[in-house]
Amino acid sequence: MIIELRETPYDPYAELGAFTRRRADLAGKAGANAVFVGTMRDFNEGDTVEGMFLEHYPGMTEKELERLCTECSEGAGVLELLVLHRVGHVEPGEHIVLVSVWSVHRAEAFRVCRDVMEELKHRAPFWKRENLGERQRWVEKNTPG
Amino acid sequence: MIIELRETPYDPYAELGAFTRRRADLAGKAGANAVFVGTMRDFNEGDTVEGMFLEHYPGMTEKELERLCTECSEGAGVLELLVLHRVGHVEPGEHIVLVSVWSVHRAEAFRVCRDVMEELKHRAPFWKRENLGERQRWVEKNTPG
Amino acid sequence: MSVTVRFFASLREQVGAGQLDIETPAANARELWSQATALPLDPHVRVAINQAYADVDAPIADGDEVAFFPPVTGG
Amino acid sequence: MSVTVRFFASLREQVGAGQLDIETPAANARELWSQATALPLDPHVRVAINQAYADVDAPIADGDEVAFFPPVTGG
Repeated sequence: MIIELRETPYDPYAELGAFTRRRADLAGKAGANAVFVGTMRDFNEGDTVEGMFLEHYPGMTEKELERLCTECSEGAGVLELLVLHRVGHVEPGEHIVLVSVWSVHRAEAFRVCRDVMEELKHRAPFWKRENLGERQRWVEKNTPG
Repeated sequence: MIIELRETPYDPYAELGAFTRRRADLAGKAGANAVFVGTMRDFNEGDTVEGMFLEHYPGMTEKELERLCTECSEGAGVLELLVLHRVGHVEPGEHIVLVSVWSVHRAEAFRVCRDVMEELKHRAPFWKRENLGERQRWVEKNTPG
Repeated sequence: MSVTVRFFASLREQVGAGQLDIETPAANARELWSQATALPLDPHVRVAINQAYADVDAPIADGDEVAFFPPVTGG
Repeated sequence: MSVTVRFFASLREQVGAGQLDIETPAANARELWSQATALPLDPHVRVAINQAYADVDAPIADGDEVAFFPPVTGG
Protein backbone atom coordinates (compact mmCIF):
# COMPACT_ATOMS: atom_id res chain seq x y z
CA MET A 1 0.00 0.00 0.00
CA ILE A 2 1.46 3.31 -1.10
CA ILE A 3 0.02 6.63 0.03
CA GLU A 4 1.66 9.88 -0.93
CA LEU A 5 0.88 13.57 -0.74
CA ARG A 6 2.30 15.64 -3.58
CA GLU A 7 3.06 19.34 -3.47
CA THR A 8 3.68 19.65 -7.20
CA PRO A 9 1.75 18.57 -10.33
CA TYR A 10 2.00 14.92 -11.34
CA ASP A 11 0.94 12.87 -14.34
CA PRO A 12 -1.22 10.03 -12.96
CA TYR A 13 -0.76 7.88 -16.07
CA ALA A 14 3.02 8.25 -16.01
CA GLU A 15 2.92 7.37 -12.31
CA LEU A 16 0.89 4.25 -13.04
CA GLY A 17 3.21 3.26 -15.87
CA ALA A 18 6.27 3.68 -13.68
CA PHE A 19 4.62 1.81 -10.82
CA THR A 20 3.62 -1.18 -12.95
CA ARG A 21 7.15 -1.38 -14.35
CA ARG A 22 8.56 -1.35 -10.81
CA ARG A 23 6.04 -3.99 -9.74
CA ALA A 24 6.43 -6.27 -12.75
CA ASP A 25 5.73 -9.16 -10.37
CA LEU A 26 2.08 -8.09 -10.32
CA ALA A 27 1.70 -8.38 -14.09
CA GLY A 28 0.74 -12.06 -14.38
CA LYS A 29 -1.07 -12.09 -11.00
CA ALA A 30 -3.32 -9.05 -11.05
CA GLY A 31 -5.99 -9.57 -13.67
CA ALA A 32 -7.68 -6.32 -12.76
CA ASN A 33 -6.68 -2.73 -12.13
CA ALA A 34 -9.35 -0.15 -11.32
CA VAL A 35 -8.28 3.47 -11.33
CA PHE A 36 -9.81 6.79 -10.46
CA VAL A 37 -8.29 10.14 -11.36
CA GLY A 38 -9.80 13.35 -9.98
CA THR A 39 -8.83 16.50 -11.82
CA MET A 40 -9.36 20.14 -10.98
CA ARG A 41 -12.07 21.68 -13.13
CA ASP A 42 -12.10 25.30 -14.24
CA PHE A 43 -15.72 25.69 -13.11
CA ASN A 44 -17.70 24.81 -10.00
CA GLU A 45 -21.24 25.65 -8.92
CA GLY A 46 -21.65 27.96 -11.89
CA ASP A 47 -18.47 29.93 -11.33
CA THR A 48 -15.18 30.05 -13.20
CA VAL A 49 -12.42 28.88 -10.89
CA GLU A 50 -8.94 30.21 -11.51
CA GLY A 51 -7.07 28.13 -8.99
CA MET A 52 -7.35 26.38 -5.68
CA PHE A 53 -5.51 25.93 -2.44
CA LEU A 54 -5.72 22.44 -0.99
CA GLU A 55 -5.16 22.60 2.74
CA HIS A 56 -4.51 19.45 4.75
CA TYR A 57 -3.64 18.35 8.28
CA PRO A 58 -0.05 17.15 8.09
CA GLY A 59 0.23 13.92 10.02
CA MET A 60 -3.47 13.19 10.38
CA THR A 61 -4.17 13.30 6.64
CA GLU A 62 -1.63 10.56 5.92
CA LYS A 63 -2.82 8.49 8.90
CA GLU A 64 -6.47 8.81 7.95
CA LEU A 65 -5.73 7.83 4.34
CA GLU A 66 -3.90 4.77 5.63
CA ARG A 67 -6.75 3.85 7.95
CA LEU A 68 -9.42 4.16 5.29
CA CYS A 69 -7.41 2.31 2.65
CA THR A 70 -6.77 -0.52 5.11
CA GLU A 71 -10.47 -0.70 6.03
CA CYS A 72 -11.66 -0.61 2.42
CA SER A 73 -9.29 -3.33 1.24
CA GLU A 74 -9.64 -5.64 4.25
CA GLY A 75 -10.57 -9.14 3.14
CA ALA A 76 -11.08 -8.00 -0.45
CA GLY A 77 -8.12 -9.77 -2.02
CA VAL A 78 -6.38 -6.55 -2.95
CA LEU A 79 -2.88 -7.15 -4.31
CA GLU A 80 -1.76 -3.53 -4.31
CA LEU A 81 -3.25 -0.12 -3.66
CA LEU A 82 -1.83 3.26 -4.60
CA VAL A 83 -3.16 6.68 -3.54
CA LEU A 84 -1.65 10.00 -4.54
CA HIS A 85 -3.20 13.30 -3.47
CA ARG A 86 -2.16 16.85 -4.22
CA VAL A 87 -1.81 19.51 -1.55
CA GLY A 88 -1.06 23.23 -1.85
CA HIS A 89 -1.77 25.39 -4.87
CA VAL A 90 -3.53 23.59 -7.73
CA GLU A 91 -4.32 24.94 -11.19
CA PRO A 92 -7.31 23.91 -13.34
CA GLY A 93 -6.52 20.78 -15.33
CA GLU A 94 -4.03 19.54 -12.74
CA HIS A 95 -4.72 16.19 -11.14
CA ILE A 96 -5.81 16.12 -7.52
CA VAL A 97 -6.27 12.48 -6.63
CA LEU A 98 -5.21 9.13 -8.04
CA VAL A 99 -6.56 5.87 -6.61
CA SER A 100 -5.42 2.62 -8.18
CA VAL A 101 -6.35 -0.87 -6.99
CA TRP A 102 -4.99 -4.17 -8.28
CA SER A 103 -6.72 -7.51 -7.64
CA VAL A 104 -7.08 -10.93 -9.21
CA HIS A 105 -10.62 -10.38 -10.50
CA ARG A 106 -12.40 -7.21 -11.52
CA ALA A 107 -15.21 -7.11 -8.92
CA GLU A 108 -12.86 -6.44 -6.00
CA ALA A 109 -10.80 -3.83 -7.83
CA PHE A 110 -13.91 -1.88 -8.87
CA ARG A 111 -15.46 -2.04 -5.40
CA VAL A 112 -12.36 -1.09 -3.45
CA CYS A 113 -11.44 1.75 -5.81
CA ARG A 114 -14.91 3.18 -5.45
CA ASP A 115 -15.00 2.66 -1.66
CA VAL A 116 -11.62 4.31 -1.17
CA MET A 117 -12.78 7.36 -3.14
CA GLU A 118 -16.01 7.66 -1.12
CA GLU A 119 -14.24 7.27 2.20
CA LEU A 120 -11.54 9.68 1.13
CA LYS A 121 -14.17 12.26 0.22
CA HIS A 122 -15.89 11.87 3.58
CA ARG A 123 -12.99 11.38 5.98
CA ALA A 124 -9.62 12.48 4.66
CA PRO A 125 -8.70 15.90 6.10
CA PHE A 126 -8.42 18.08 2.99
CA TRP A 127 -10.10 21.41 2.42
CA LYS A 128 -10.43 23.27 -0.85
CA ARG A 129 -10.32 27.04 -1.08
CA GLU A 130 -11.24 28.18 -4.56
CA ASN A 131 -9.85 31.30 -6.16
CA LEU A 132 -12.70 32.89 -8.14
CA GLY A 133 -10.60 35.85 -9.24
CA GLU A 134 -12.26 38.66 -7.32
CA ARG A 135 -12.78 36.48 -4.23
CA GLN A 136 -11.83 33.28 -2.42
CA ARG A 137 -14.35 30.62 -1.39
CA TRP A 138 -14.07 27.57 0.81
CA VAL A 139 -15.79 24.59 -0.76
CA GLU A 140 -18.54 23.67 1.70
CA LYS A 141 -19.25 20.12 0.67
CA ASN A 142 -18.48 17.49 -1.91
CA THR A 143 -20.65 16.45 -4.82
CA PRO A 144 -22.49 13.20 -4.08
CA GLY A 145 -20.75 9.95 -5.05
CA MET B 1 -16.01 7.67 -28.31
CA ILE B 2 -12.99 5.70 -29.39
CA ILE B 3 -13.08 1.93 -29.79
CA GLU B 4 -10.09 0.03 -31.07
CA LEU B 5 -8.98 -3.56 -31.41
CA ARG B 6 -5.26 -4.12 -31.07
CA GLU B 7 -3.29 -7.03 -32.51
CA THR B 8 -0.10 -6.21 -30.62
CA PRO B 9 0.73 -5.47 -26.96
CA TYR B 10 -0.02 -1.98 -25.69
CA ASP B 11 0.73 -0.01 -22.55
CA PRO B 12 -2.66 1.21 -21.24
CA TYR B 13 -1.08 3.95 -19.11
CA ALA B 14 0.97 5.29 -22.01
CA GLU B 15 -2.19 5.22 -24.13
CA LEU B 16 -4.08 7.19 -21.49
CA GLY B 17 -1.23 9.68 -21.17
CA ALA B 18 -1.10 10.21 -24.92
CA PHE B 19 -4.87 10.49 -25.15
CA THR B 20 -5.15 13.10 -22.39
CA ARG B 21 -2.40 15.16 -24.04
CA ARG B 22 -4.26 14.98 -27.36
CA ARG B 23 -7.51 15.93 -25.63
CA ALA B 24 -6.11 18.73 -23.48
CA ASP B 25 -9.50 20.42 -23.89
CA LEU B 26 -10.95 17.86 -21.47
CA ALA B 27 -8.50 18.77 -18.70
CA GLY B 28 -10.41 21.60 -17.02
CA LYS B 29 -13.83 20.10 -17.85
CA ALA B 30 -13.61 16.45 -16.82
CA GLY B 31 -13.27 16.30 -13.07
CA ALA B 32 -13.37 12.52 -13.11
CA ASN B 33 -11.73 9.71 -15.01
CA ALA B 34 -12.54 6.11 -14.13
CA VAL B 35 -10.38 3.43 -15.69
CA PHE B 36 -10.34 -0.33 -15.83
CA VAL B 37 -7.41 -2.36 -17.11
CA GLY B 38 -7.77 -6.12 -17.57
CA THR B 39 -4.53 -8.04 -17.77
CA MET B 40 -3.80 -11.64 -18.72
CA ARG B 41 -2.93 -13.71 -15.68
CA ASP B 42 -0.51 -16.64 -15.73
CA PHE B 43 -3.03 -18.82 -13.89
CA ASN B 44 -6.74 -19.61 -14.26
CA GLU B 45 -8.96 -22.14 -12.53
CA GLY B 46 -5.96 -23.71 -10.80
CA ASP B 47 -3.86 -24.13 -13.95
CA THR B 48 -0.75 -22.36 -15.16
CA VAL B 49 -1.56 -20.62 -18.43
CA GLU B 50 1.29 -20.09 -20.88
CA GLY B 51 -0.53 -18.00 -23.42
CA MET B 52 -3.90 -17.29 -24.95
CA PHE B 53 -5.54 -16.80 -28.30
CA LEU B 54 -8.25 -14.15 -28.32
CA GLU B 55 -10.63 -14.86 -31.17
CA HIS B 56 -13.17 -12.25 -32.24
CA TYR B 57 -15.81 -11.68 -34.92
CA PRO B 58 -14.35 -8.99 -37.20
CA GLY B 59 -17.07 -6.48 -37.94
CA MET B 60 -19.54 -7.57 -35.29
CA THR B 61 -17.12 -7.16 -32.39
CA GLU B 62 -16.50 -3.50 -33.22
CA LYS B 63 -20.23 -2.87 -33.82
CA GLU B 64 -21.26 -4.55 -30.58
CA LEU B 65 -18.66 -2.59 -28.59
CA GLU B 66 -20.02 0.61 -30.10
CA ARG B 67 -23.59 -0.37 -29.30
CA LEU B 68 -22.88 -1.27 -25.70
CA CYS B 69 -20.73 1.82 -25.09
CA THR B 70 -23.47 4.02 -26.51
CA GLU B 71 -26.12 2.34 -24.36
CA CYS B 72 -24.04 2.52 -21.17
CA SER B 73 -23.16 6.18 -21.56
CA GLU B 74 -26.57 7.39 -22.75
CA GLY B 75 -27.79 10.27 -20.61
CA ALA B 76 -24.90 9.81 -18.17
CA GLY B 77 -23.03 13.03 -18.95
CA VAL B 78 -20.02 11.19 -20.33
CA LEU B 79 -17.49 13.56 -21.89
CA GLU B 80 -15.30 10.90 -23.49
CA LEU B 81 -15.04 7.14 -23.56
CA LEU B 82 -12.11 5.03 -24.72
CA VAL B 83 -12.07 1.24 -25.16
CA LEU B 84 -9.07 -0.76 -26.34
CA HIS B 85 -9.20 -4.56 -26.60
CA ARG B 86 -6.53 -7.02 -27.64
CA VAL B 87 -7.14 -9.76 -30.20
CA GLY B 88 -4.89 -12.60 -31.37
CA HIS B 89 -2.07 -14.14 -29.36
CA VAL B 90 -1.66 -12.73 -25.85
CA GLU B 91 1.07 -13.51 -23.33
CA PRO B 92 0.66 -13.48 -19.52
CA GLY B 93 1.14 -9.99 -18.14
CA GLU B 94 -0.04 -8.37 -21.37
CA HIS B 95 -3.04 -6.10 -21.18
CA ILE B 96 -6.30 -7.29 -22.69
CA VAL B 97 -8.82 -4.53 -22.13
CA LEU B 98 -8.73 -0.84 -21.29
CA VAL B 99 -11.91 1.09 -20.52
CA SER B 100 -11.61 4.77 -19.64
CA VAL B 101 -14.50 7.13 -18.97
CA TRP B 102 -14.32 10.89 -18.43
CA SER B 103 -17.16 12.87 -16.86
CA VAL B 104 -17.72 16.03 -14.84
CA HIS B 105 -18.34 14.26 -11.53
CA ARG B 106 -17.11 10.92 -10.24
CA ALA B 107 -20.41 9.03 -9.87
CA GLU B 108 -21.05 8.86 -13.62
CA ALA B 109 -17.49 7.90 -14.53
CA PHE B 110 -17.46 5.06 -12.00
CA ARG B 111 -20.86 3.75 -13.05
CA VAL B 112 -20.30 3.89 -16.79
CA CYS B 113 -16.83 2.33 -16.57
CA ARG B 114 -18.23 -0.54 -14.55
CA ASP B 115 -21.29 -0.94 -16.80
CA VAL B 116 -19.19 -0.98 -19.97
CA MET B 117 -17.00 -3.73 -18.50
CA GLU B 118 -20.00 -5.85 -17.49
CA GLU B 119 -21.71 -5.44 -20.84
CA LEU B 120 -18.45 -6.10 -22.67
CA LYS B 121 -17.99 -9.33 -20.69
CA HIS B 122 -21.52 -10.48 -21.53
CA ARG B 123 -22.00 -9.27 -25.08
CA ALA B 124 -18.82 -8.45 -26.94
CA PRO B 125 -17.88 -11.33 -29.29
CA PHE B 126 -14.50 -12.41 -27.96
CA TRP B 127 -13.46 -15.95 -27.08
CA LYS B 128 -10.40 -17.02 -25.14
CA ARG B 129 -8.50 -20.18 -25.89
CA GLU B 130 -5.91 -20.84 -23.21
CA ASN B 131 -2.64 -22.60 -23.88
CA LEU B 132 -1.93 -24.82 -20.86
CA GLY B 133 1.26 -26.23 -22.35
CA GLU B 134 0.25 -29.83 -22.97
CA ARG B 135 -3.26 -28.84 -24.10
CA GLN B 136 -5.52 -26.01 -25.26
CA ARG B 137 -8.76 -25.03 -23.50
CA TRP B 138 -11.58 -22.71 -24.47
CA VAL B 139 -12.63 -20.56 -21.54
CA GLU B 140 -16.26 -21.50 -20.93
CA LYS B 141 -17.45 -18.52 -18.97
CA ASN B 142 -16.32 -15.33 -17.31
CA THR B 143 -15.75 -14.77 -13.62
CA PRO B 144 -18.68 -12.92 -12.06
CA GLY B 145 -18.52 -9.11 -12.01
CA MET C 1 -32.08 -18.32 -51.00
CA SER C 2 -28.39 -18.11 -50.21
CA VAL C 3 -26.92 -17.23 -46.83
CA THR C 4 -23.49 -17.12 -45.26
CA VAL C 5 -23.18 -19.22 -42.11
CA ARG C 6 -20.38 -18.54 -39.67
CA PHE C 7 -19.12 -20.47 -36.65
CA PHE C 8 -16.73 -19.16 -34.01
CA ALA C 9 -14.42 -20.49 -31.31
CA SER C 10 -15.27 -23.98 -29.98
CA LEU C 11 -18.27 -24.23 -32.34
CA ARG C 12 -16.01 -23.66 -35.32
CA GLU C 13 -13.86 -26.54 -34.16
CA GLN C 14 -16.84 -28.83 -33.48
CA VAL C 15 -18.53 -28.07 -36.78
CA GLY C 16 -15.21 -28.22 -38.59
CA ALA C 17 -15.83 -25.05 -40.59
CA GLY C 18 -15.62 -21.32 -39.98
CA GLN C 19 -17.76 -20.19 -42.88
CA LEU C 20 -20.22 -21.83 -45.27
CA ASP C 21 -22.01 -20.18 -48.17
CA ILE C 22 -25.12 -22.28 -48.66
CA GLU C 23 -28.39 -22.43 -50.51
CA THR C 24 -31.13 -23.02 -47.95
CA PRO C 25 -34.90 -23.09 -47.53
CA ALA C 26 -34.42 -22.46 -43.76
CA ALA C 27 -36.87 -19.98 -42.24
CA ASN C 28 -34.72 -19.20 -39.22
CA ALA C 29 -31.33 -19.80 -37.61
CA ARG C 30 -32.52 -22.95 -35.85
CA GLU C 31 -33.43 -24.63 -39.15
CA LEU C 32 -30.24 -23.36 -40.71
CA TRP C 33 -28.20 -24.96 -37.92
CA SER C 34 -29.82 -28.35 -38.51
CA GLN C 35 -29.13 -28.14 -42.21
CA ALA C 36 -25.53 -27.00 -41.82
CA THR C 37 -24.40 -29.25 -38.98
CA ALA C 38 -25.01 -32.75 -37.66
CA LEU C 39 -24.87 -31.51 -34.05
CA PRO C 40 -27.64 -30.79 -31.55
CA LEU C 41 -28.14 -27.07 -30.97
CA ASP C 42 -26.94 -26.32 -27.44
CA PRO C 43 -29.28 -23.80 -25.76
CA HIS C 44 -26.23 -21.72 -24.77
CA VAL C 45 -25.32 -21.12 -28.41
CA ARG C 46 -25.77 -17.49 -29.37
CA VAL C 47 -26.98 -16.31 -32.75
CA ALA C 48 -26.22 -13.15 -34.68
CA ILE C 49 -27.89 -12.12 -37.92
CA ASN C 50 -25.97 -9.59 -39.97
CA GLN C 51 -23.62 -8.97 -37.04
CA ALA C 52 -26.32 -8.17 -34.49
CA TYR C 53 -27.62 -10.52 -31.80
CA ALA C 54 -30.85 -12.25 -32.82
CA ASP C 55 -33.21 -14.88 -31.51
CA VAL C 56 -32.56 -18.36 -32.85
CA ASP C 57 -36.14 -18.39 -34.16
CA ALA C 58 -36.04 -14.98 -35.79
CA PRO C 59 -36.62 -15.13 -39.57
CA ILE C 60 -33.65 -15.03 -41.93
CA ALA C 61 -33.57 -13.60 -45.43
CA ASP C 62 -31.66 -14.02 -48.66
CA GLY C 63 -28.12 -12.66 -48.39
CA ASP C 64 -28.05 -12.73 -44.58
CA GLU C 65 -24.91 -13.51 -42.62
CA VAL C 66 -25.92 -15.86 -39.81
CA ALA C 67 -23.39 -16.56 -37.05
CA PHE C 68 -23.37 -19.17 -34.29
CA PHE C 69 -21.03 -18.93 -31.34
CA PRO C 70 -20.56 -20.01 -27.71
CA PRO C 71 -20.91 -17.65 -24.72
CA VAL C 72 -18.41 -14.84 -25.05
CA THR C 73 -15.36 -14.59 -22.78
CA GLY C 74 -13.61 -11.32 -23.55
CA GLY C 75 -12.39 -8.53 -21.30
CA MET D 1 -3.16 20.40 31.97
CA SER D 2 -1.76 21.69 28.71
CA VAL D 3 -3.10 20.83 25.29
CA THR D 4 -2.43 21.91 21.73
CA VAL D 5 -5.52 23.19 19.94
CA ARG D 6 -5.56 23.34 16.15
CA PHE D 7 -7.99 24.91 13.70
CA PHE D 8 -8.12 24.26 9.98
CA ALA D 9 -9.50 25.85 6.83
CA SER D 10 -12.46 28.22 7.33
CA LEU D 11 -12.38 27.61 11.10
CA ARG D 12 -8.77 28.76 11.24
CA GLU D 13 -9.82 31.98 9.54
CA GLN D 14 -12.86 32.48 11.79
CA VAL D 15 -10.96 31.79 14.98
CA GLY D 16 -8.01 33.78 13.75
CA ALA D 17 -5.45 31.20 14.79
CA GLY D 18 -4.13 27.91 13.47
CA GLN D 19 -2.61 26.61 16.66
CA LEU D 20 -2.84 27.47 20.34
CA ASP D 21 -0.91 25.86 23.17
CA ILE D 22 -3.06 26.41 26.22
CA GLU D 23 -3.48 25.49 29.84
CA THR D 24 -6.99 24.25 30.34
CA PRO D 25 -9.29 22.55 32.83
CA ALA D 26 -11.52 21.37 29.92
CA ALA D 27 -12.79 17.81 30.22
CA ASN D 28 -13.54 17.43 26.53
CA ALA D 29 -13.25 19.11 23.12
CA ARG D 30 -16.55 20.95 23.55
CA GLU D 31 -15.35 22.71 26.71
CA LEU D 32 -12.00 23.36 25.08
CA TRP D 33 -13.71 25.05 22.14
CA SER D 34 -15.62 27.42 24.45
CA GLN D 35 -12.45 28.32 26.26
CA ALA D 36 -10.37 28.84 23.13
CA THR D 37 -12.89 30.69 20.95
CA ALA D 38 -15.71 33.17 21.28
CA LEU D 39 -17.73 31.39 18.61
CA PRO D 40 -20.67 29.00 18.87
CA LEU D 41 -19.72 25.42 18.08
CA ASP D 42 -21.35 24.52 14.77
CA PRO D 43 -22.68 20.94 14.87
CA HIS D 44 -20.91 20.26 11.53
CA VAL D 45 -17.52 20.93 13.08
CA ARG D 46 -15.42 17.79 13.26
CA VAL D 47 -13.04 16.95 16.07
CA ALA D 48 -9.82 14.96 16.08
CA ILE D 49 -7.85 14.02 19.18
CA ASN D 50 -4.23 13.12 18.53
CA GLN D 51 -4.90 12.99 14.78
CA ALA D 52 -7.81 10.54 14.96
CA TYR D 53 -11.51 11.43 14.69
CA ALA D 54 -13.17 11.71 18.09
CA ASP D 55 -16.50 12.68 19.54
CA VAL D 56 -16.74 16.29 20.68
CA ASP D 57 -17.64 14.99 24.14
CA ALA D 58 -14.86 12.42 24.40
CA PRO D 59 -12.46 13.13 27.29
CA ILE D 60 -9.17 14.86 26.60
CA ALA D 61 -5.92 14.43 28.47
CA ASP D 62 -2.75 16.33 29.25
CA GLY D 63 -0.54 16.66 26.18
CA ASP D 64 -3.32 15.92 23.69
CA GLU D 65 -3.50 17.57 20.30
CA VAL D 66 -7.12 18.56 19.73
CA ALA D 67 -8.16 19.71 16.25
CA PHE D 68 -11.32 21.39 15.03
CA PHE D 69 -12.19 21.57 11.36
CA PRO D 70 -15.08 21.93 8.92
CA PRO D 71 -16.41 19.07 6.74
CA VAL D 72 -13.63 17.80 4.51
CA THR D 73 -13.64 18.46 0.76
CA GLY D 74 -10.71 16.56 -0.73
CA GLY D 75 -10.51 14.19 -3.68
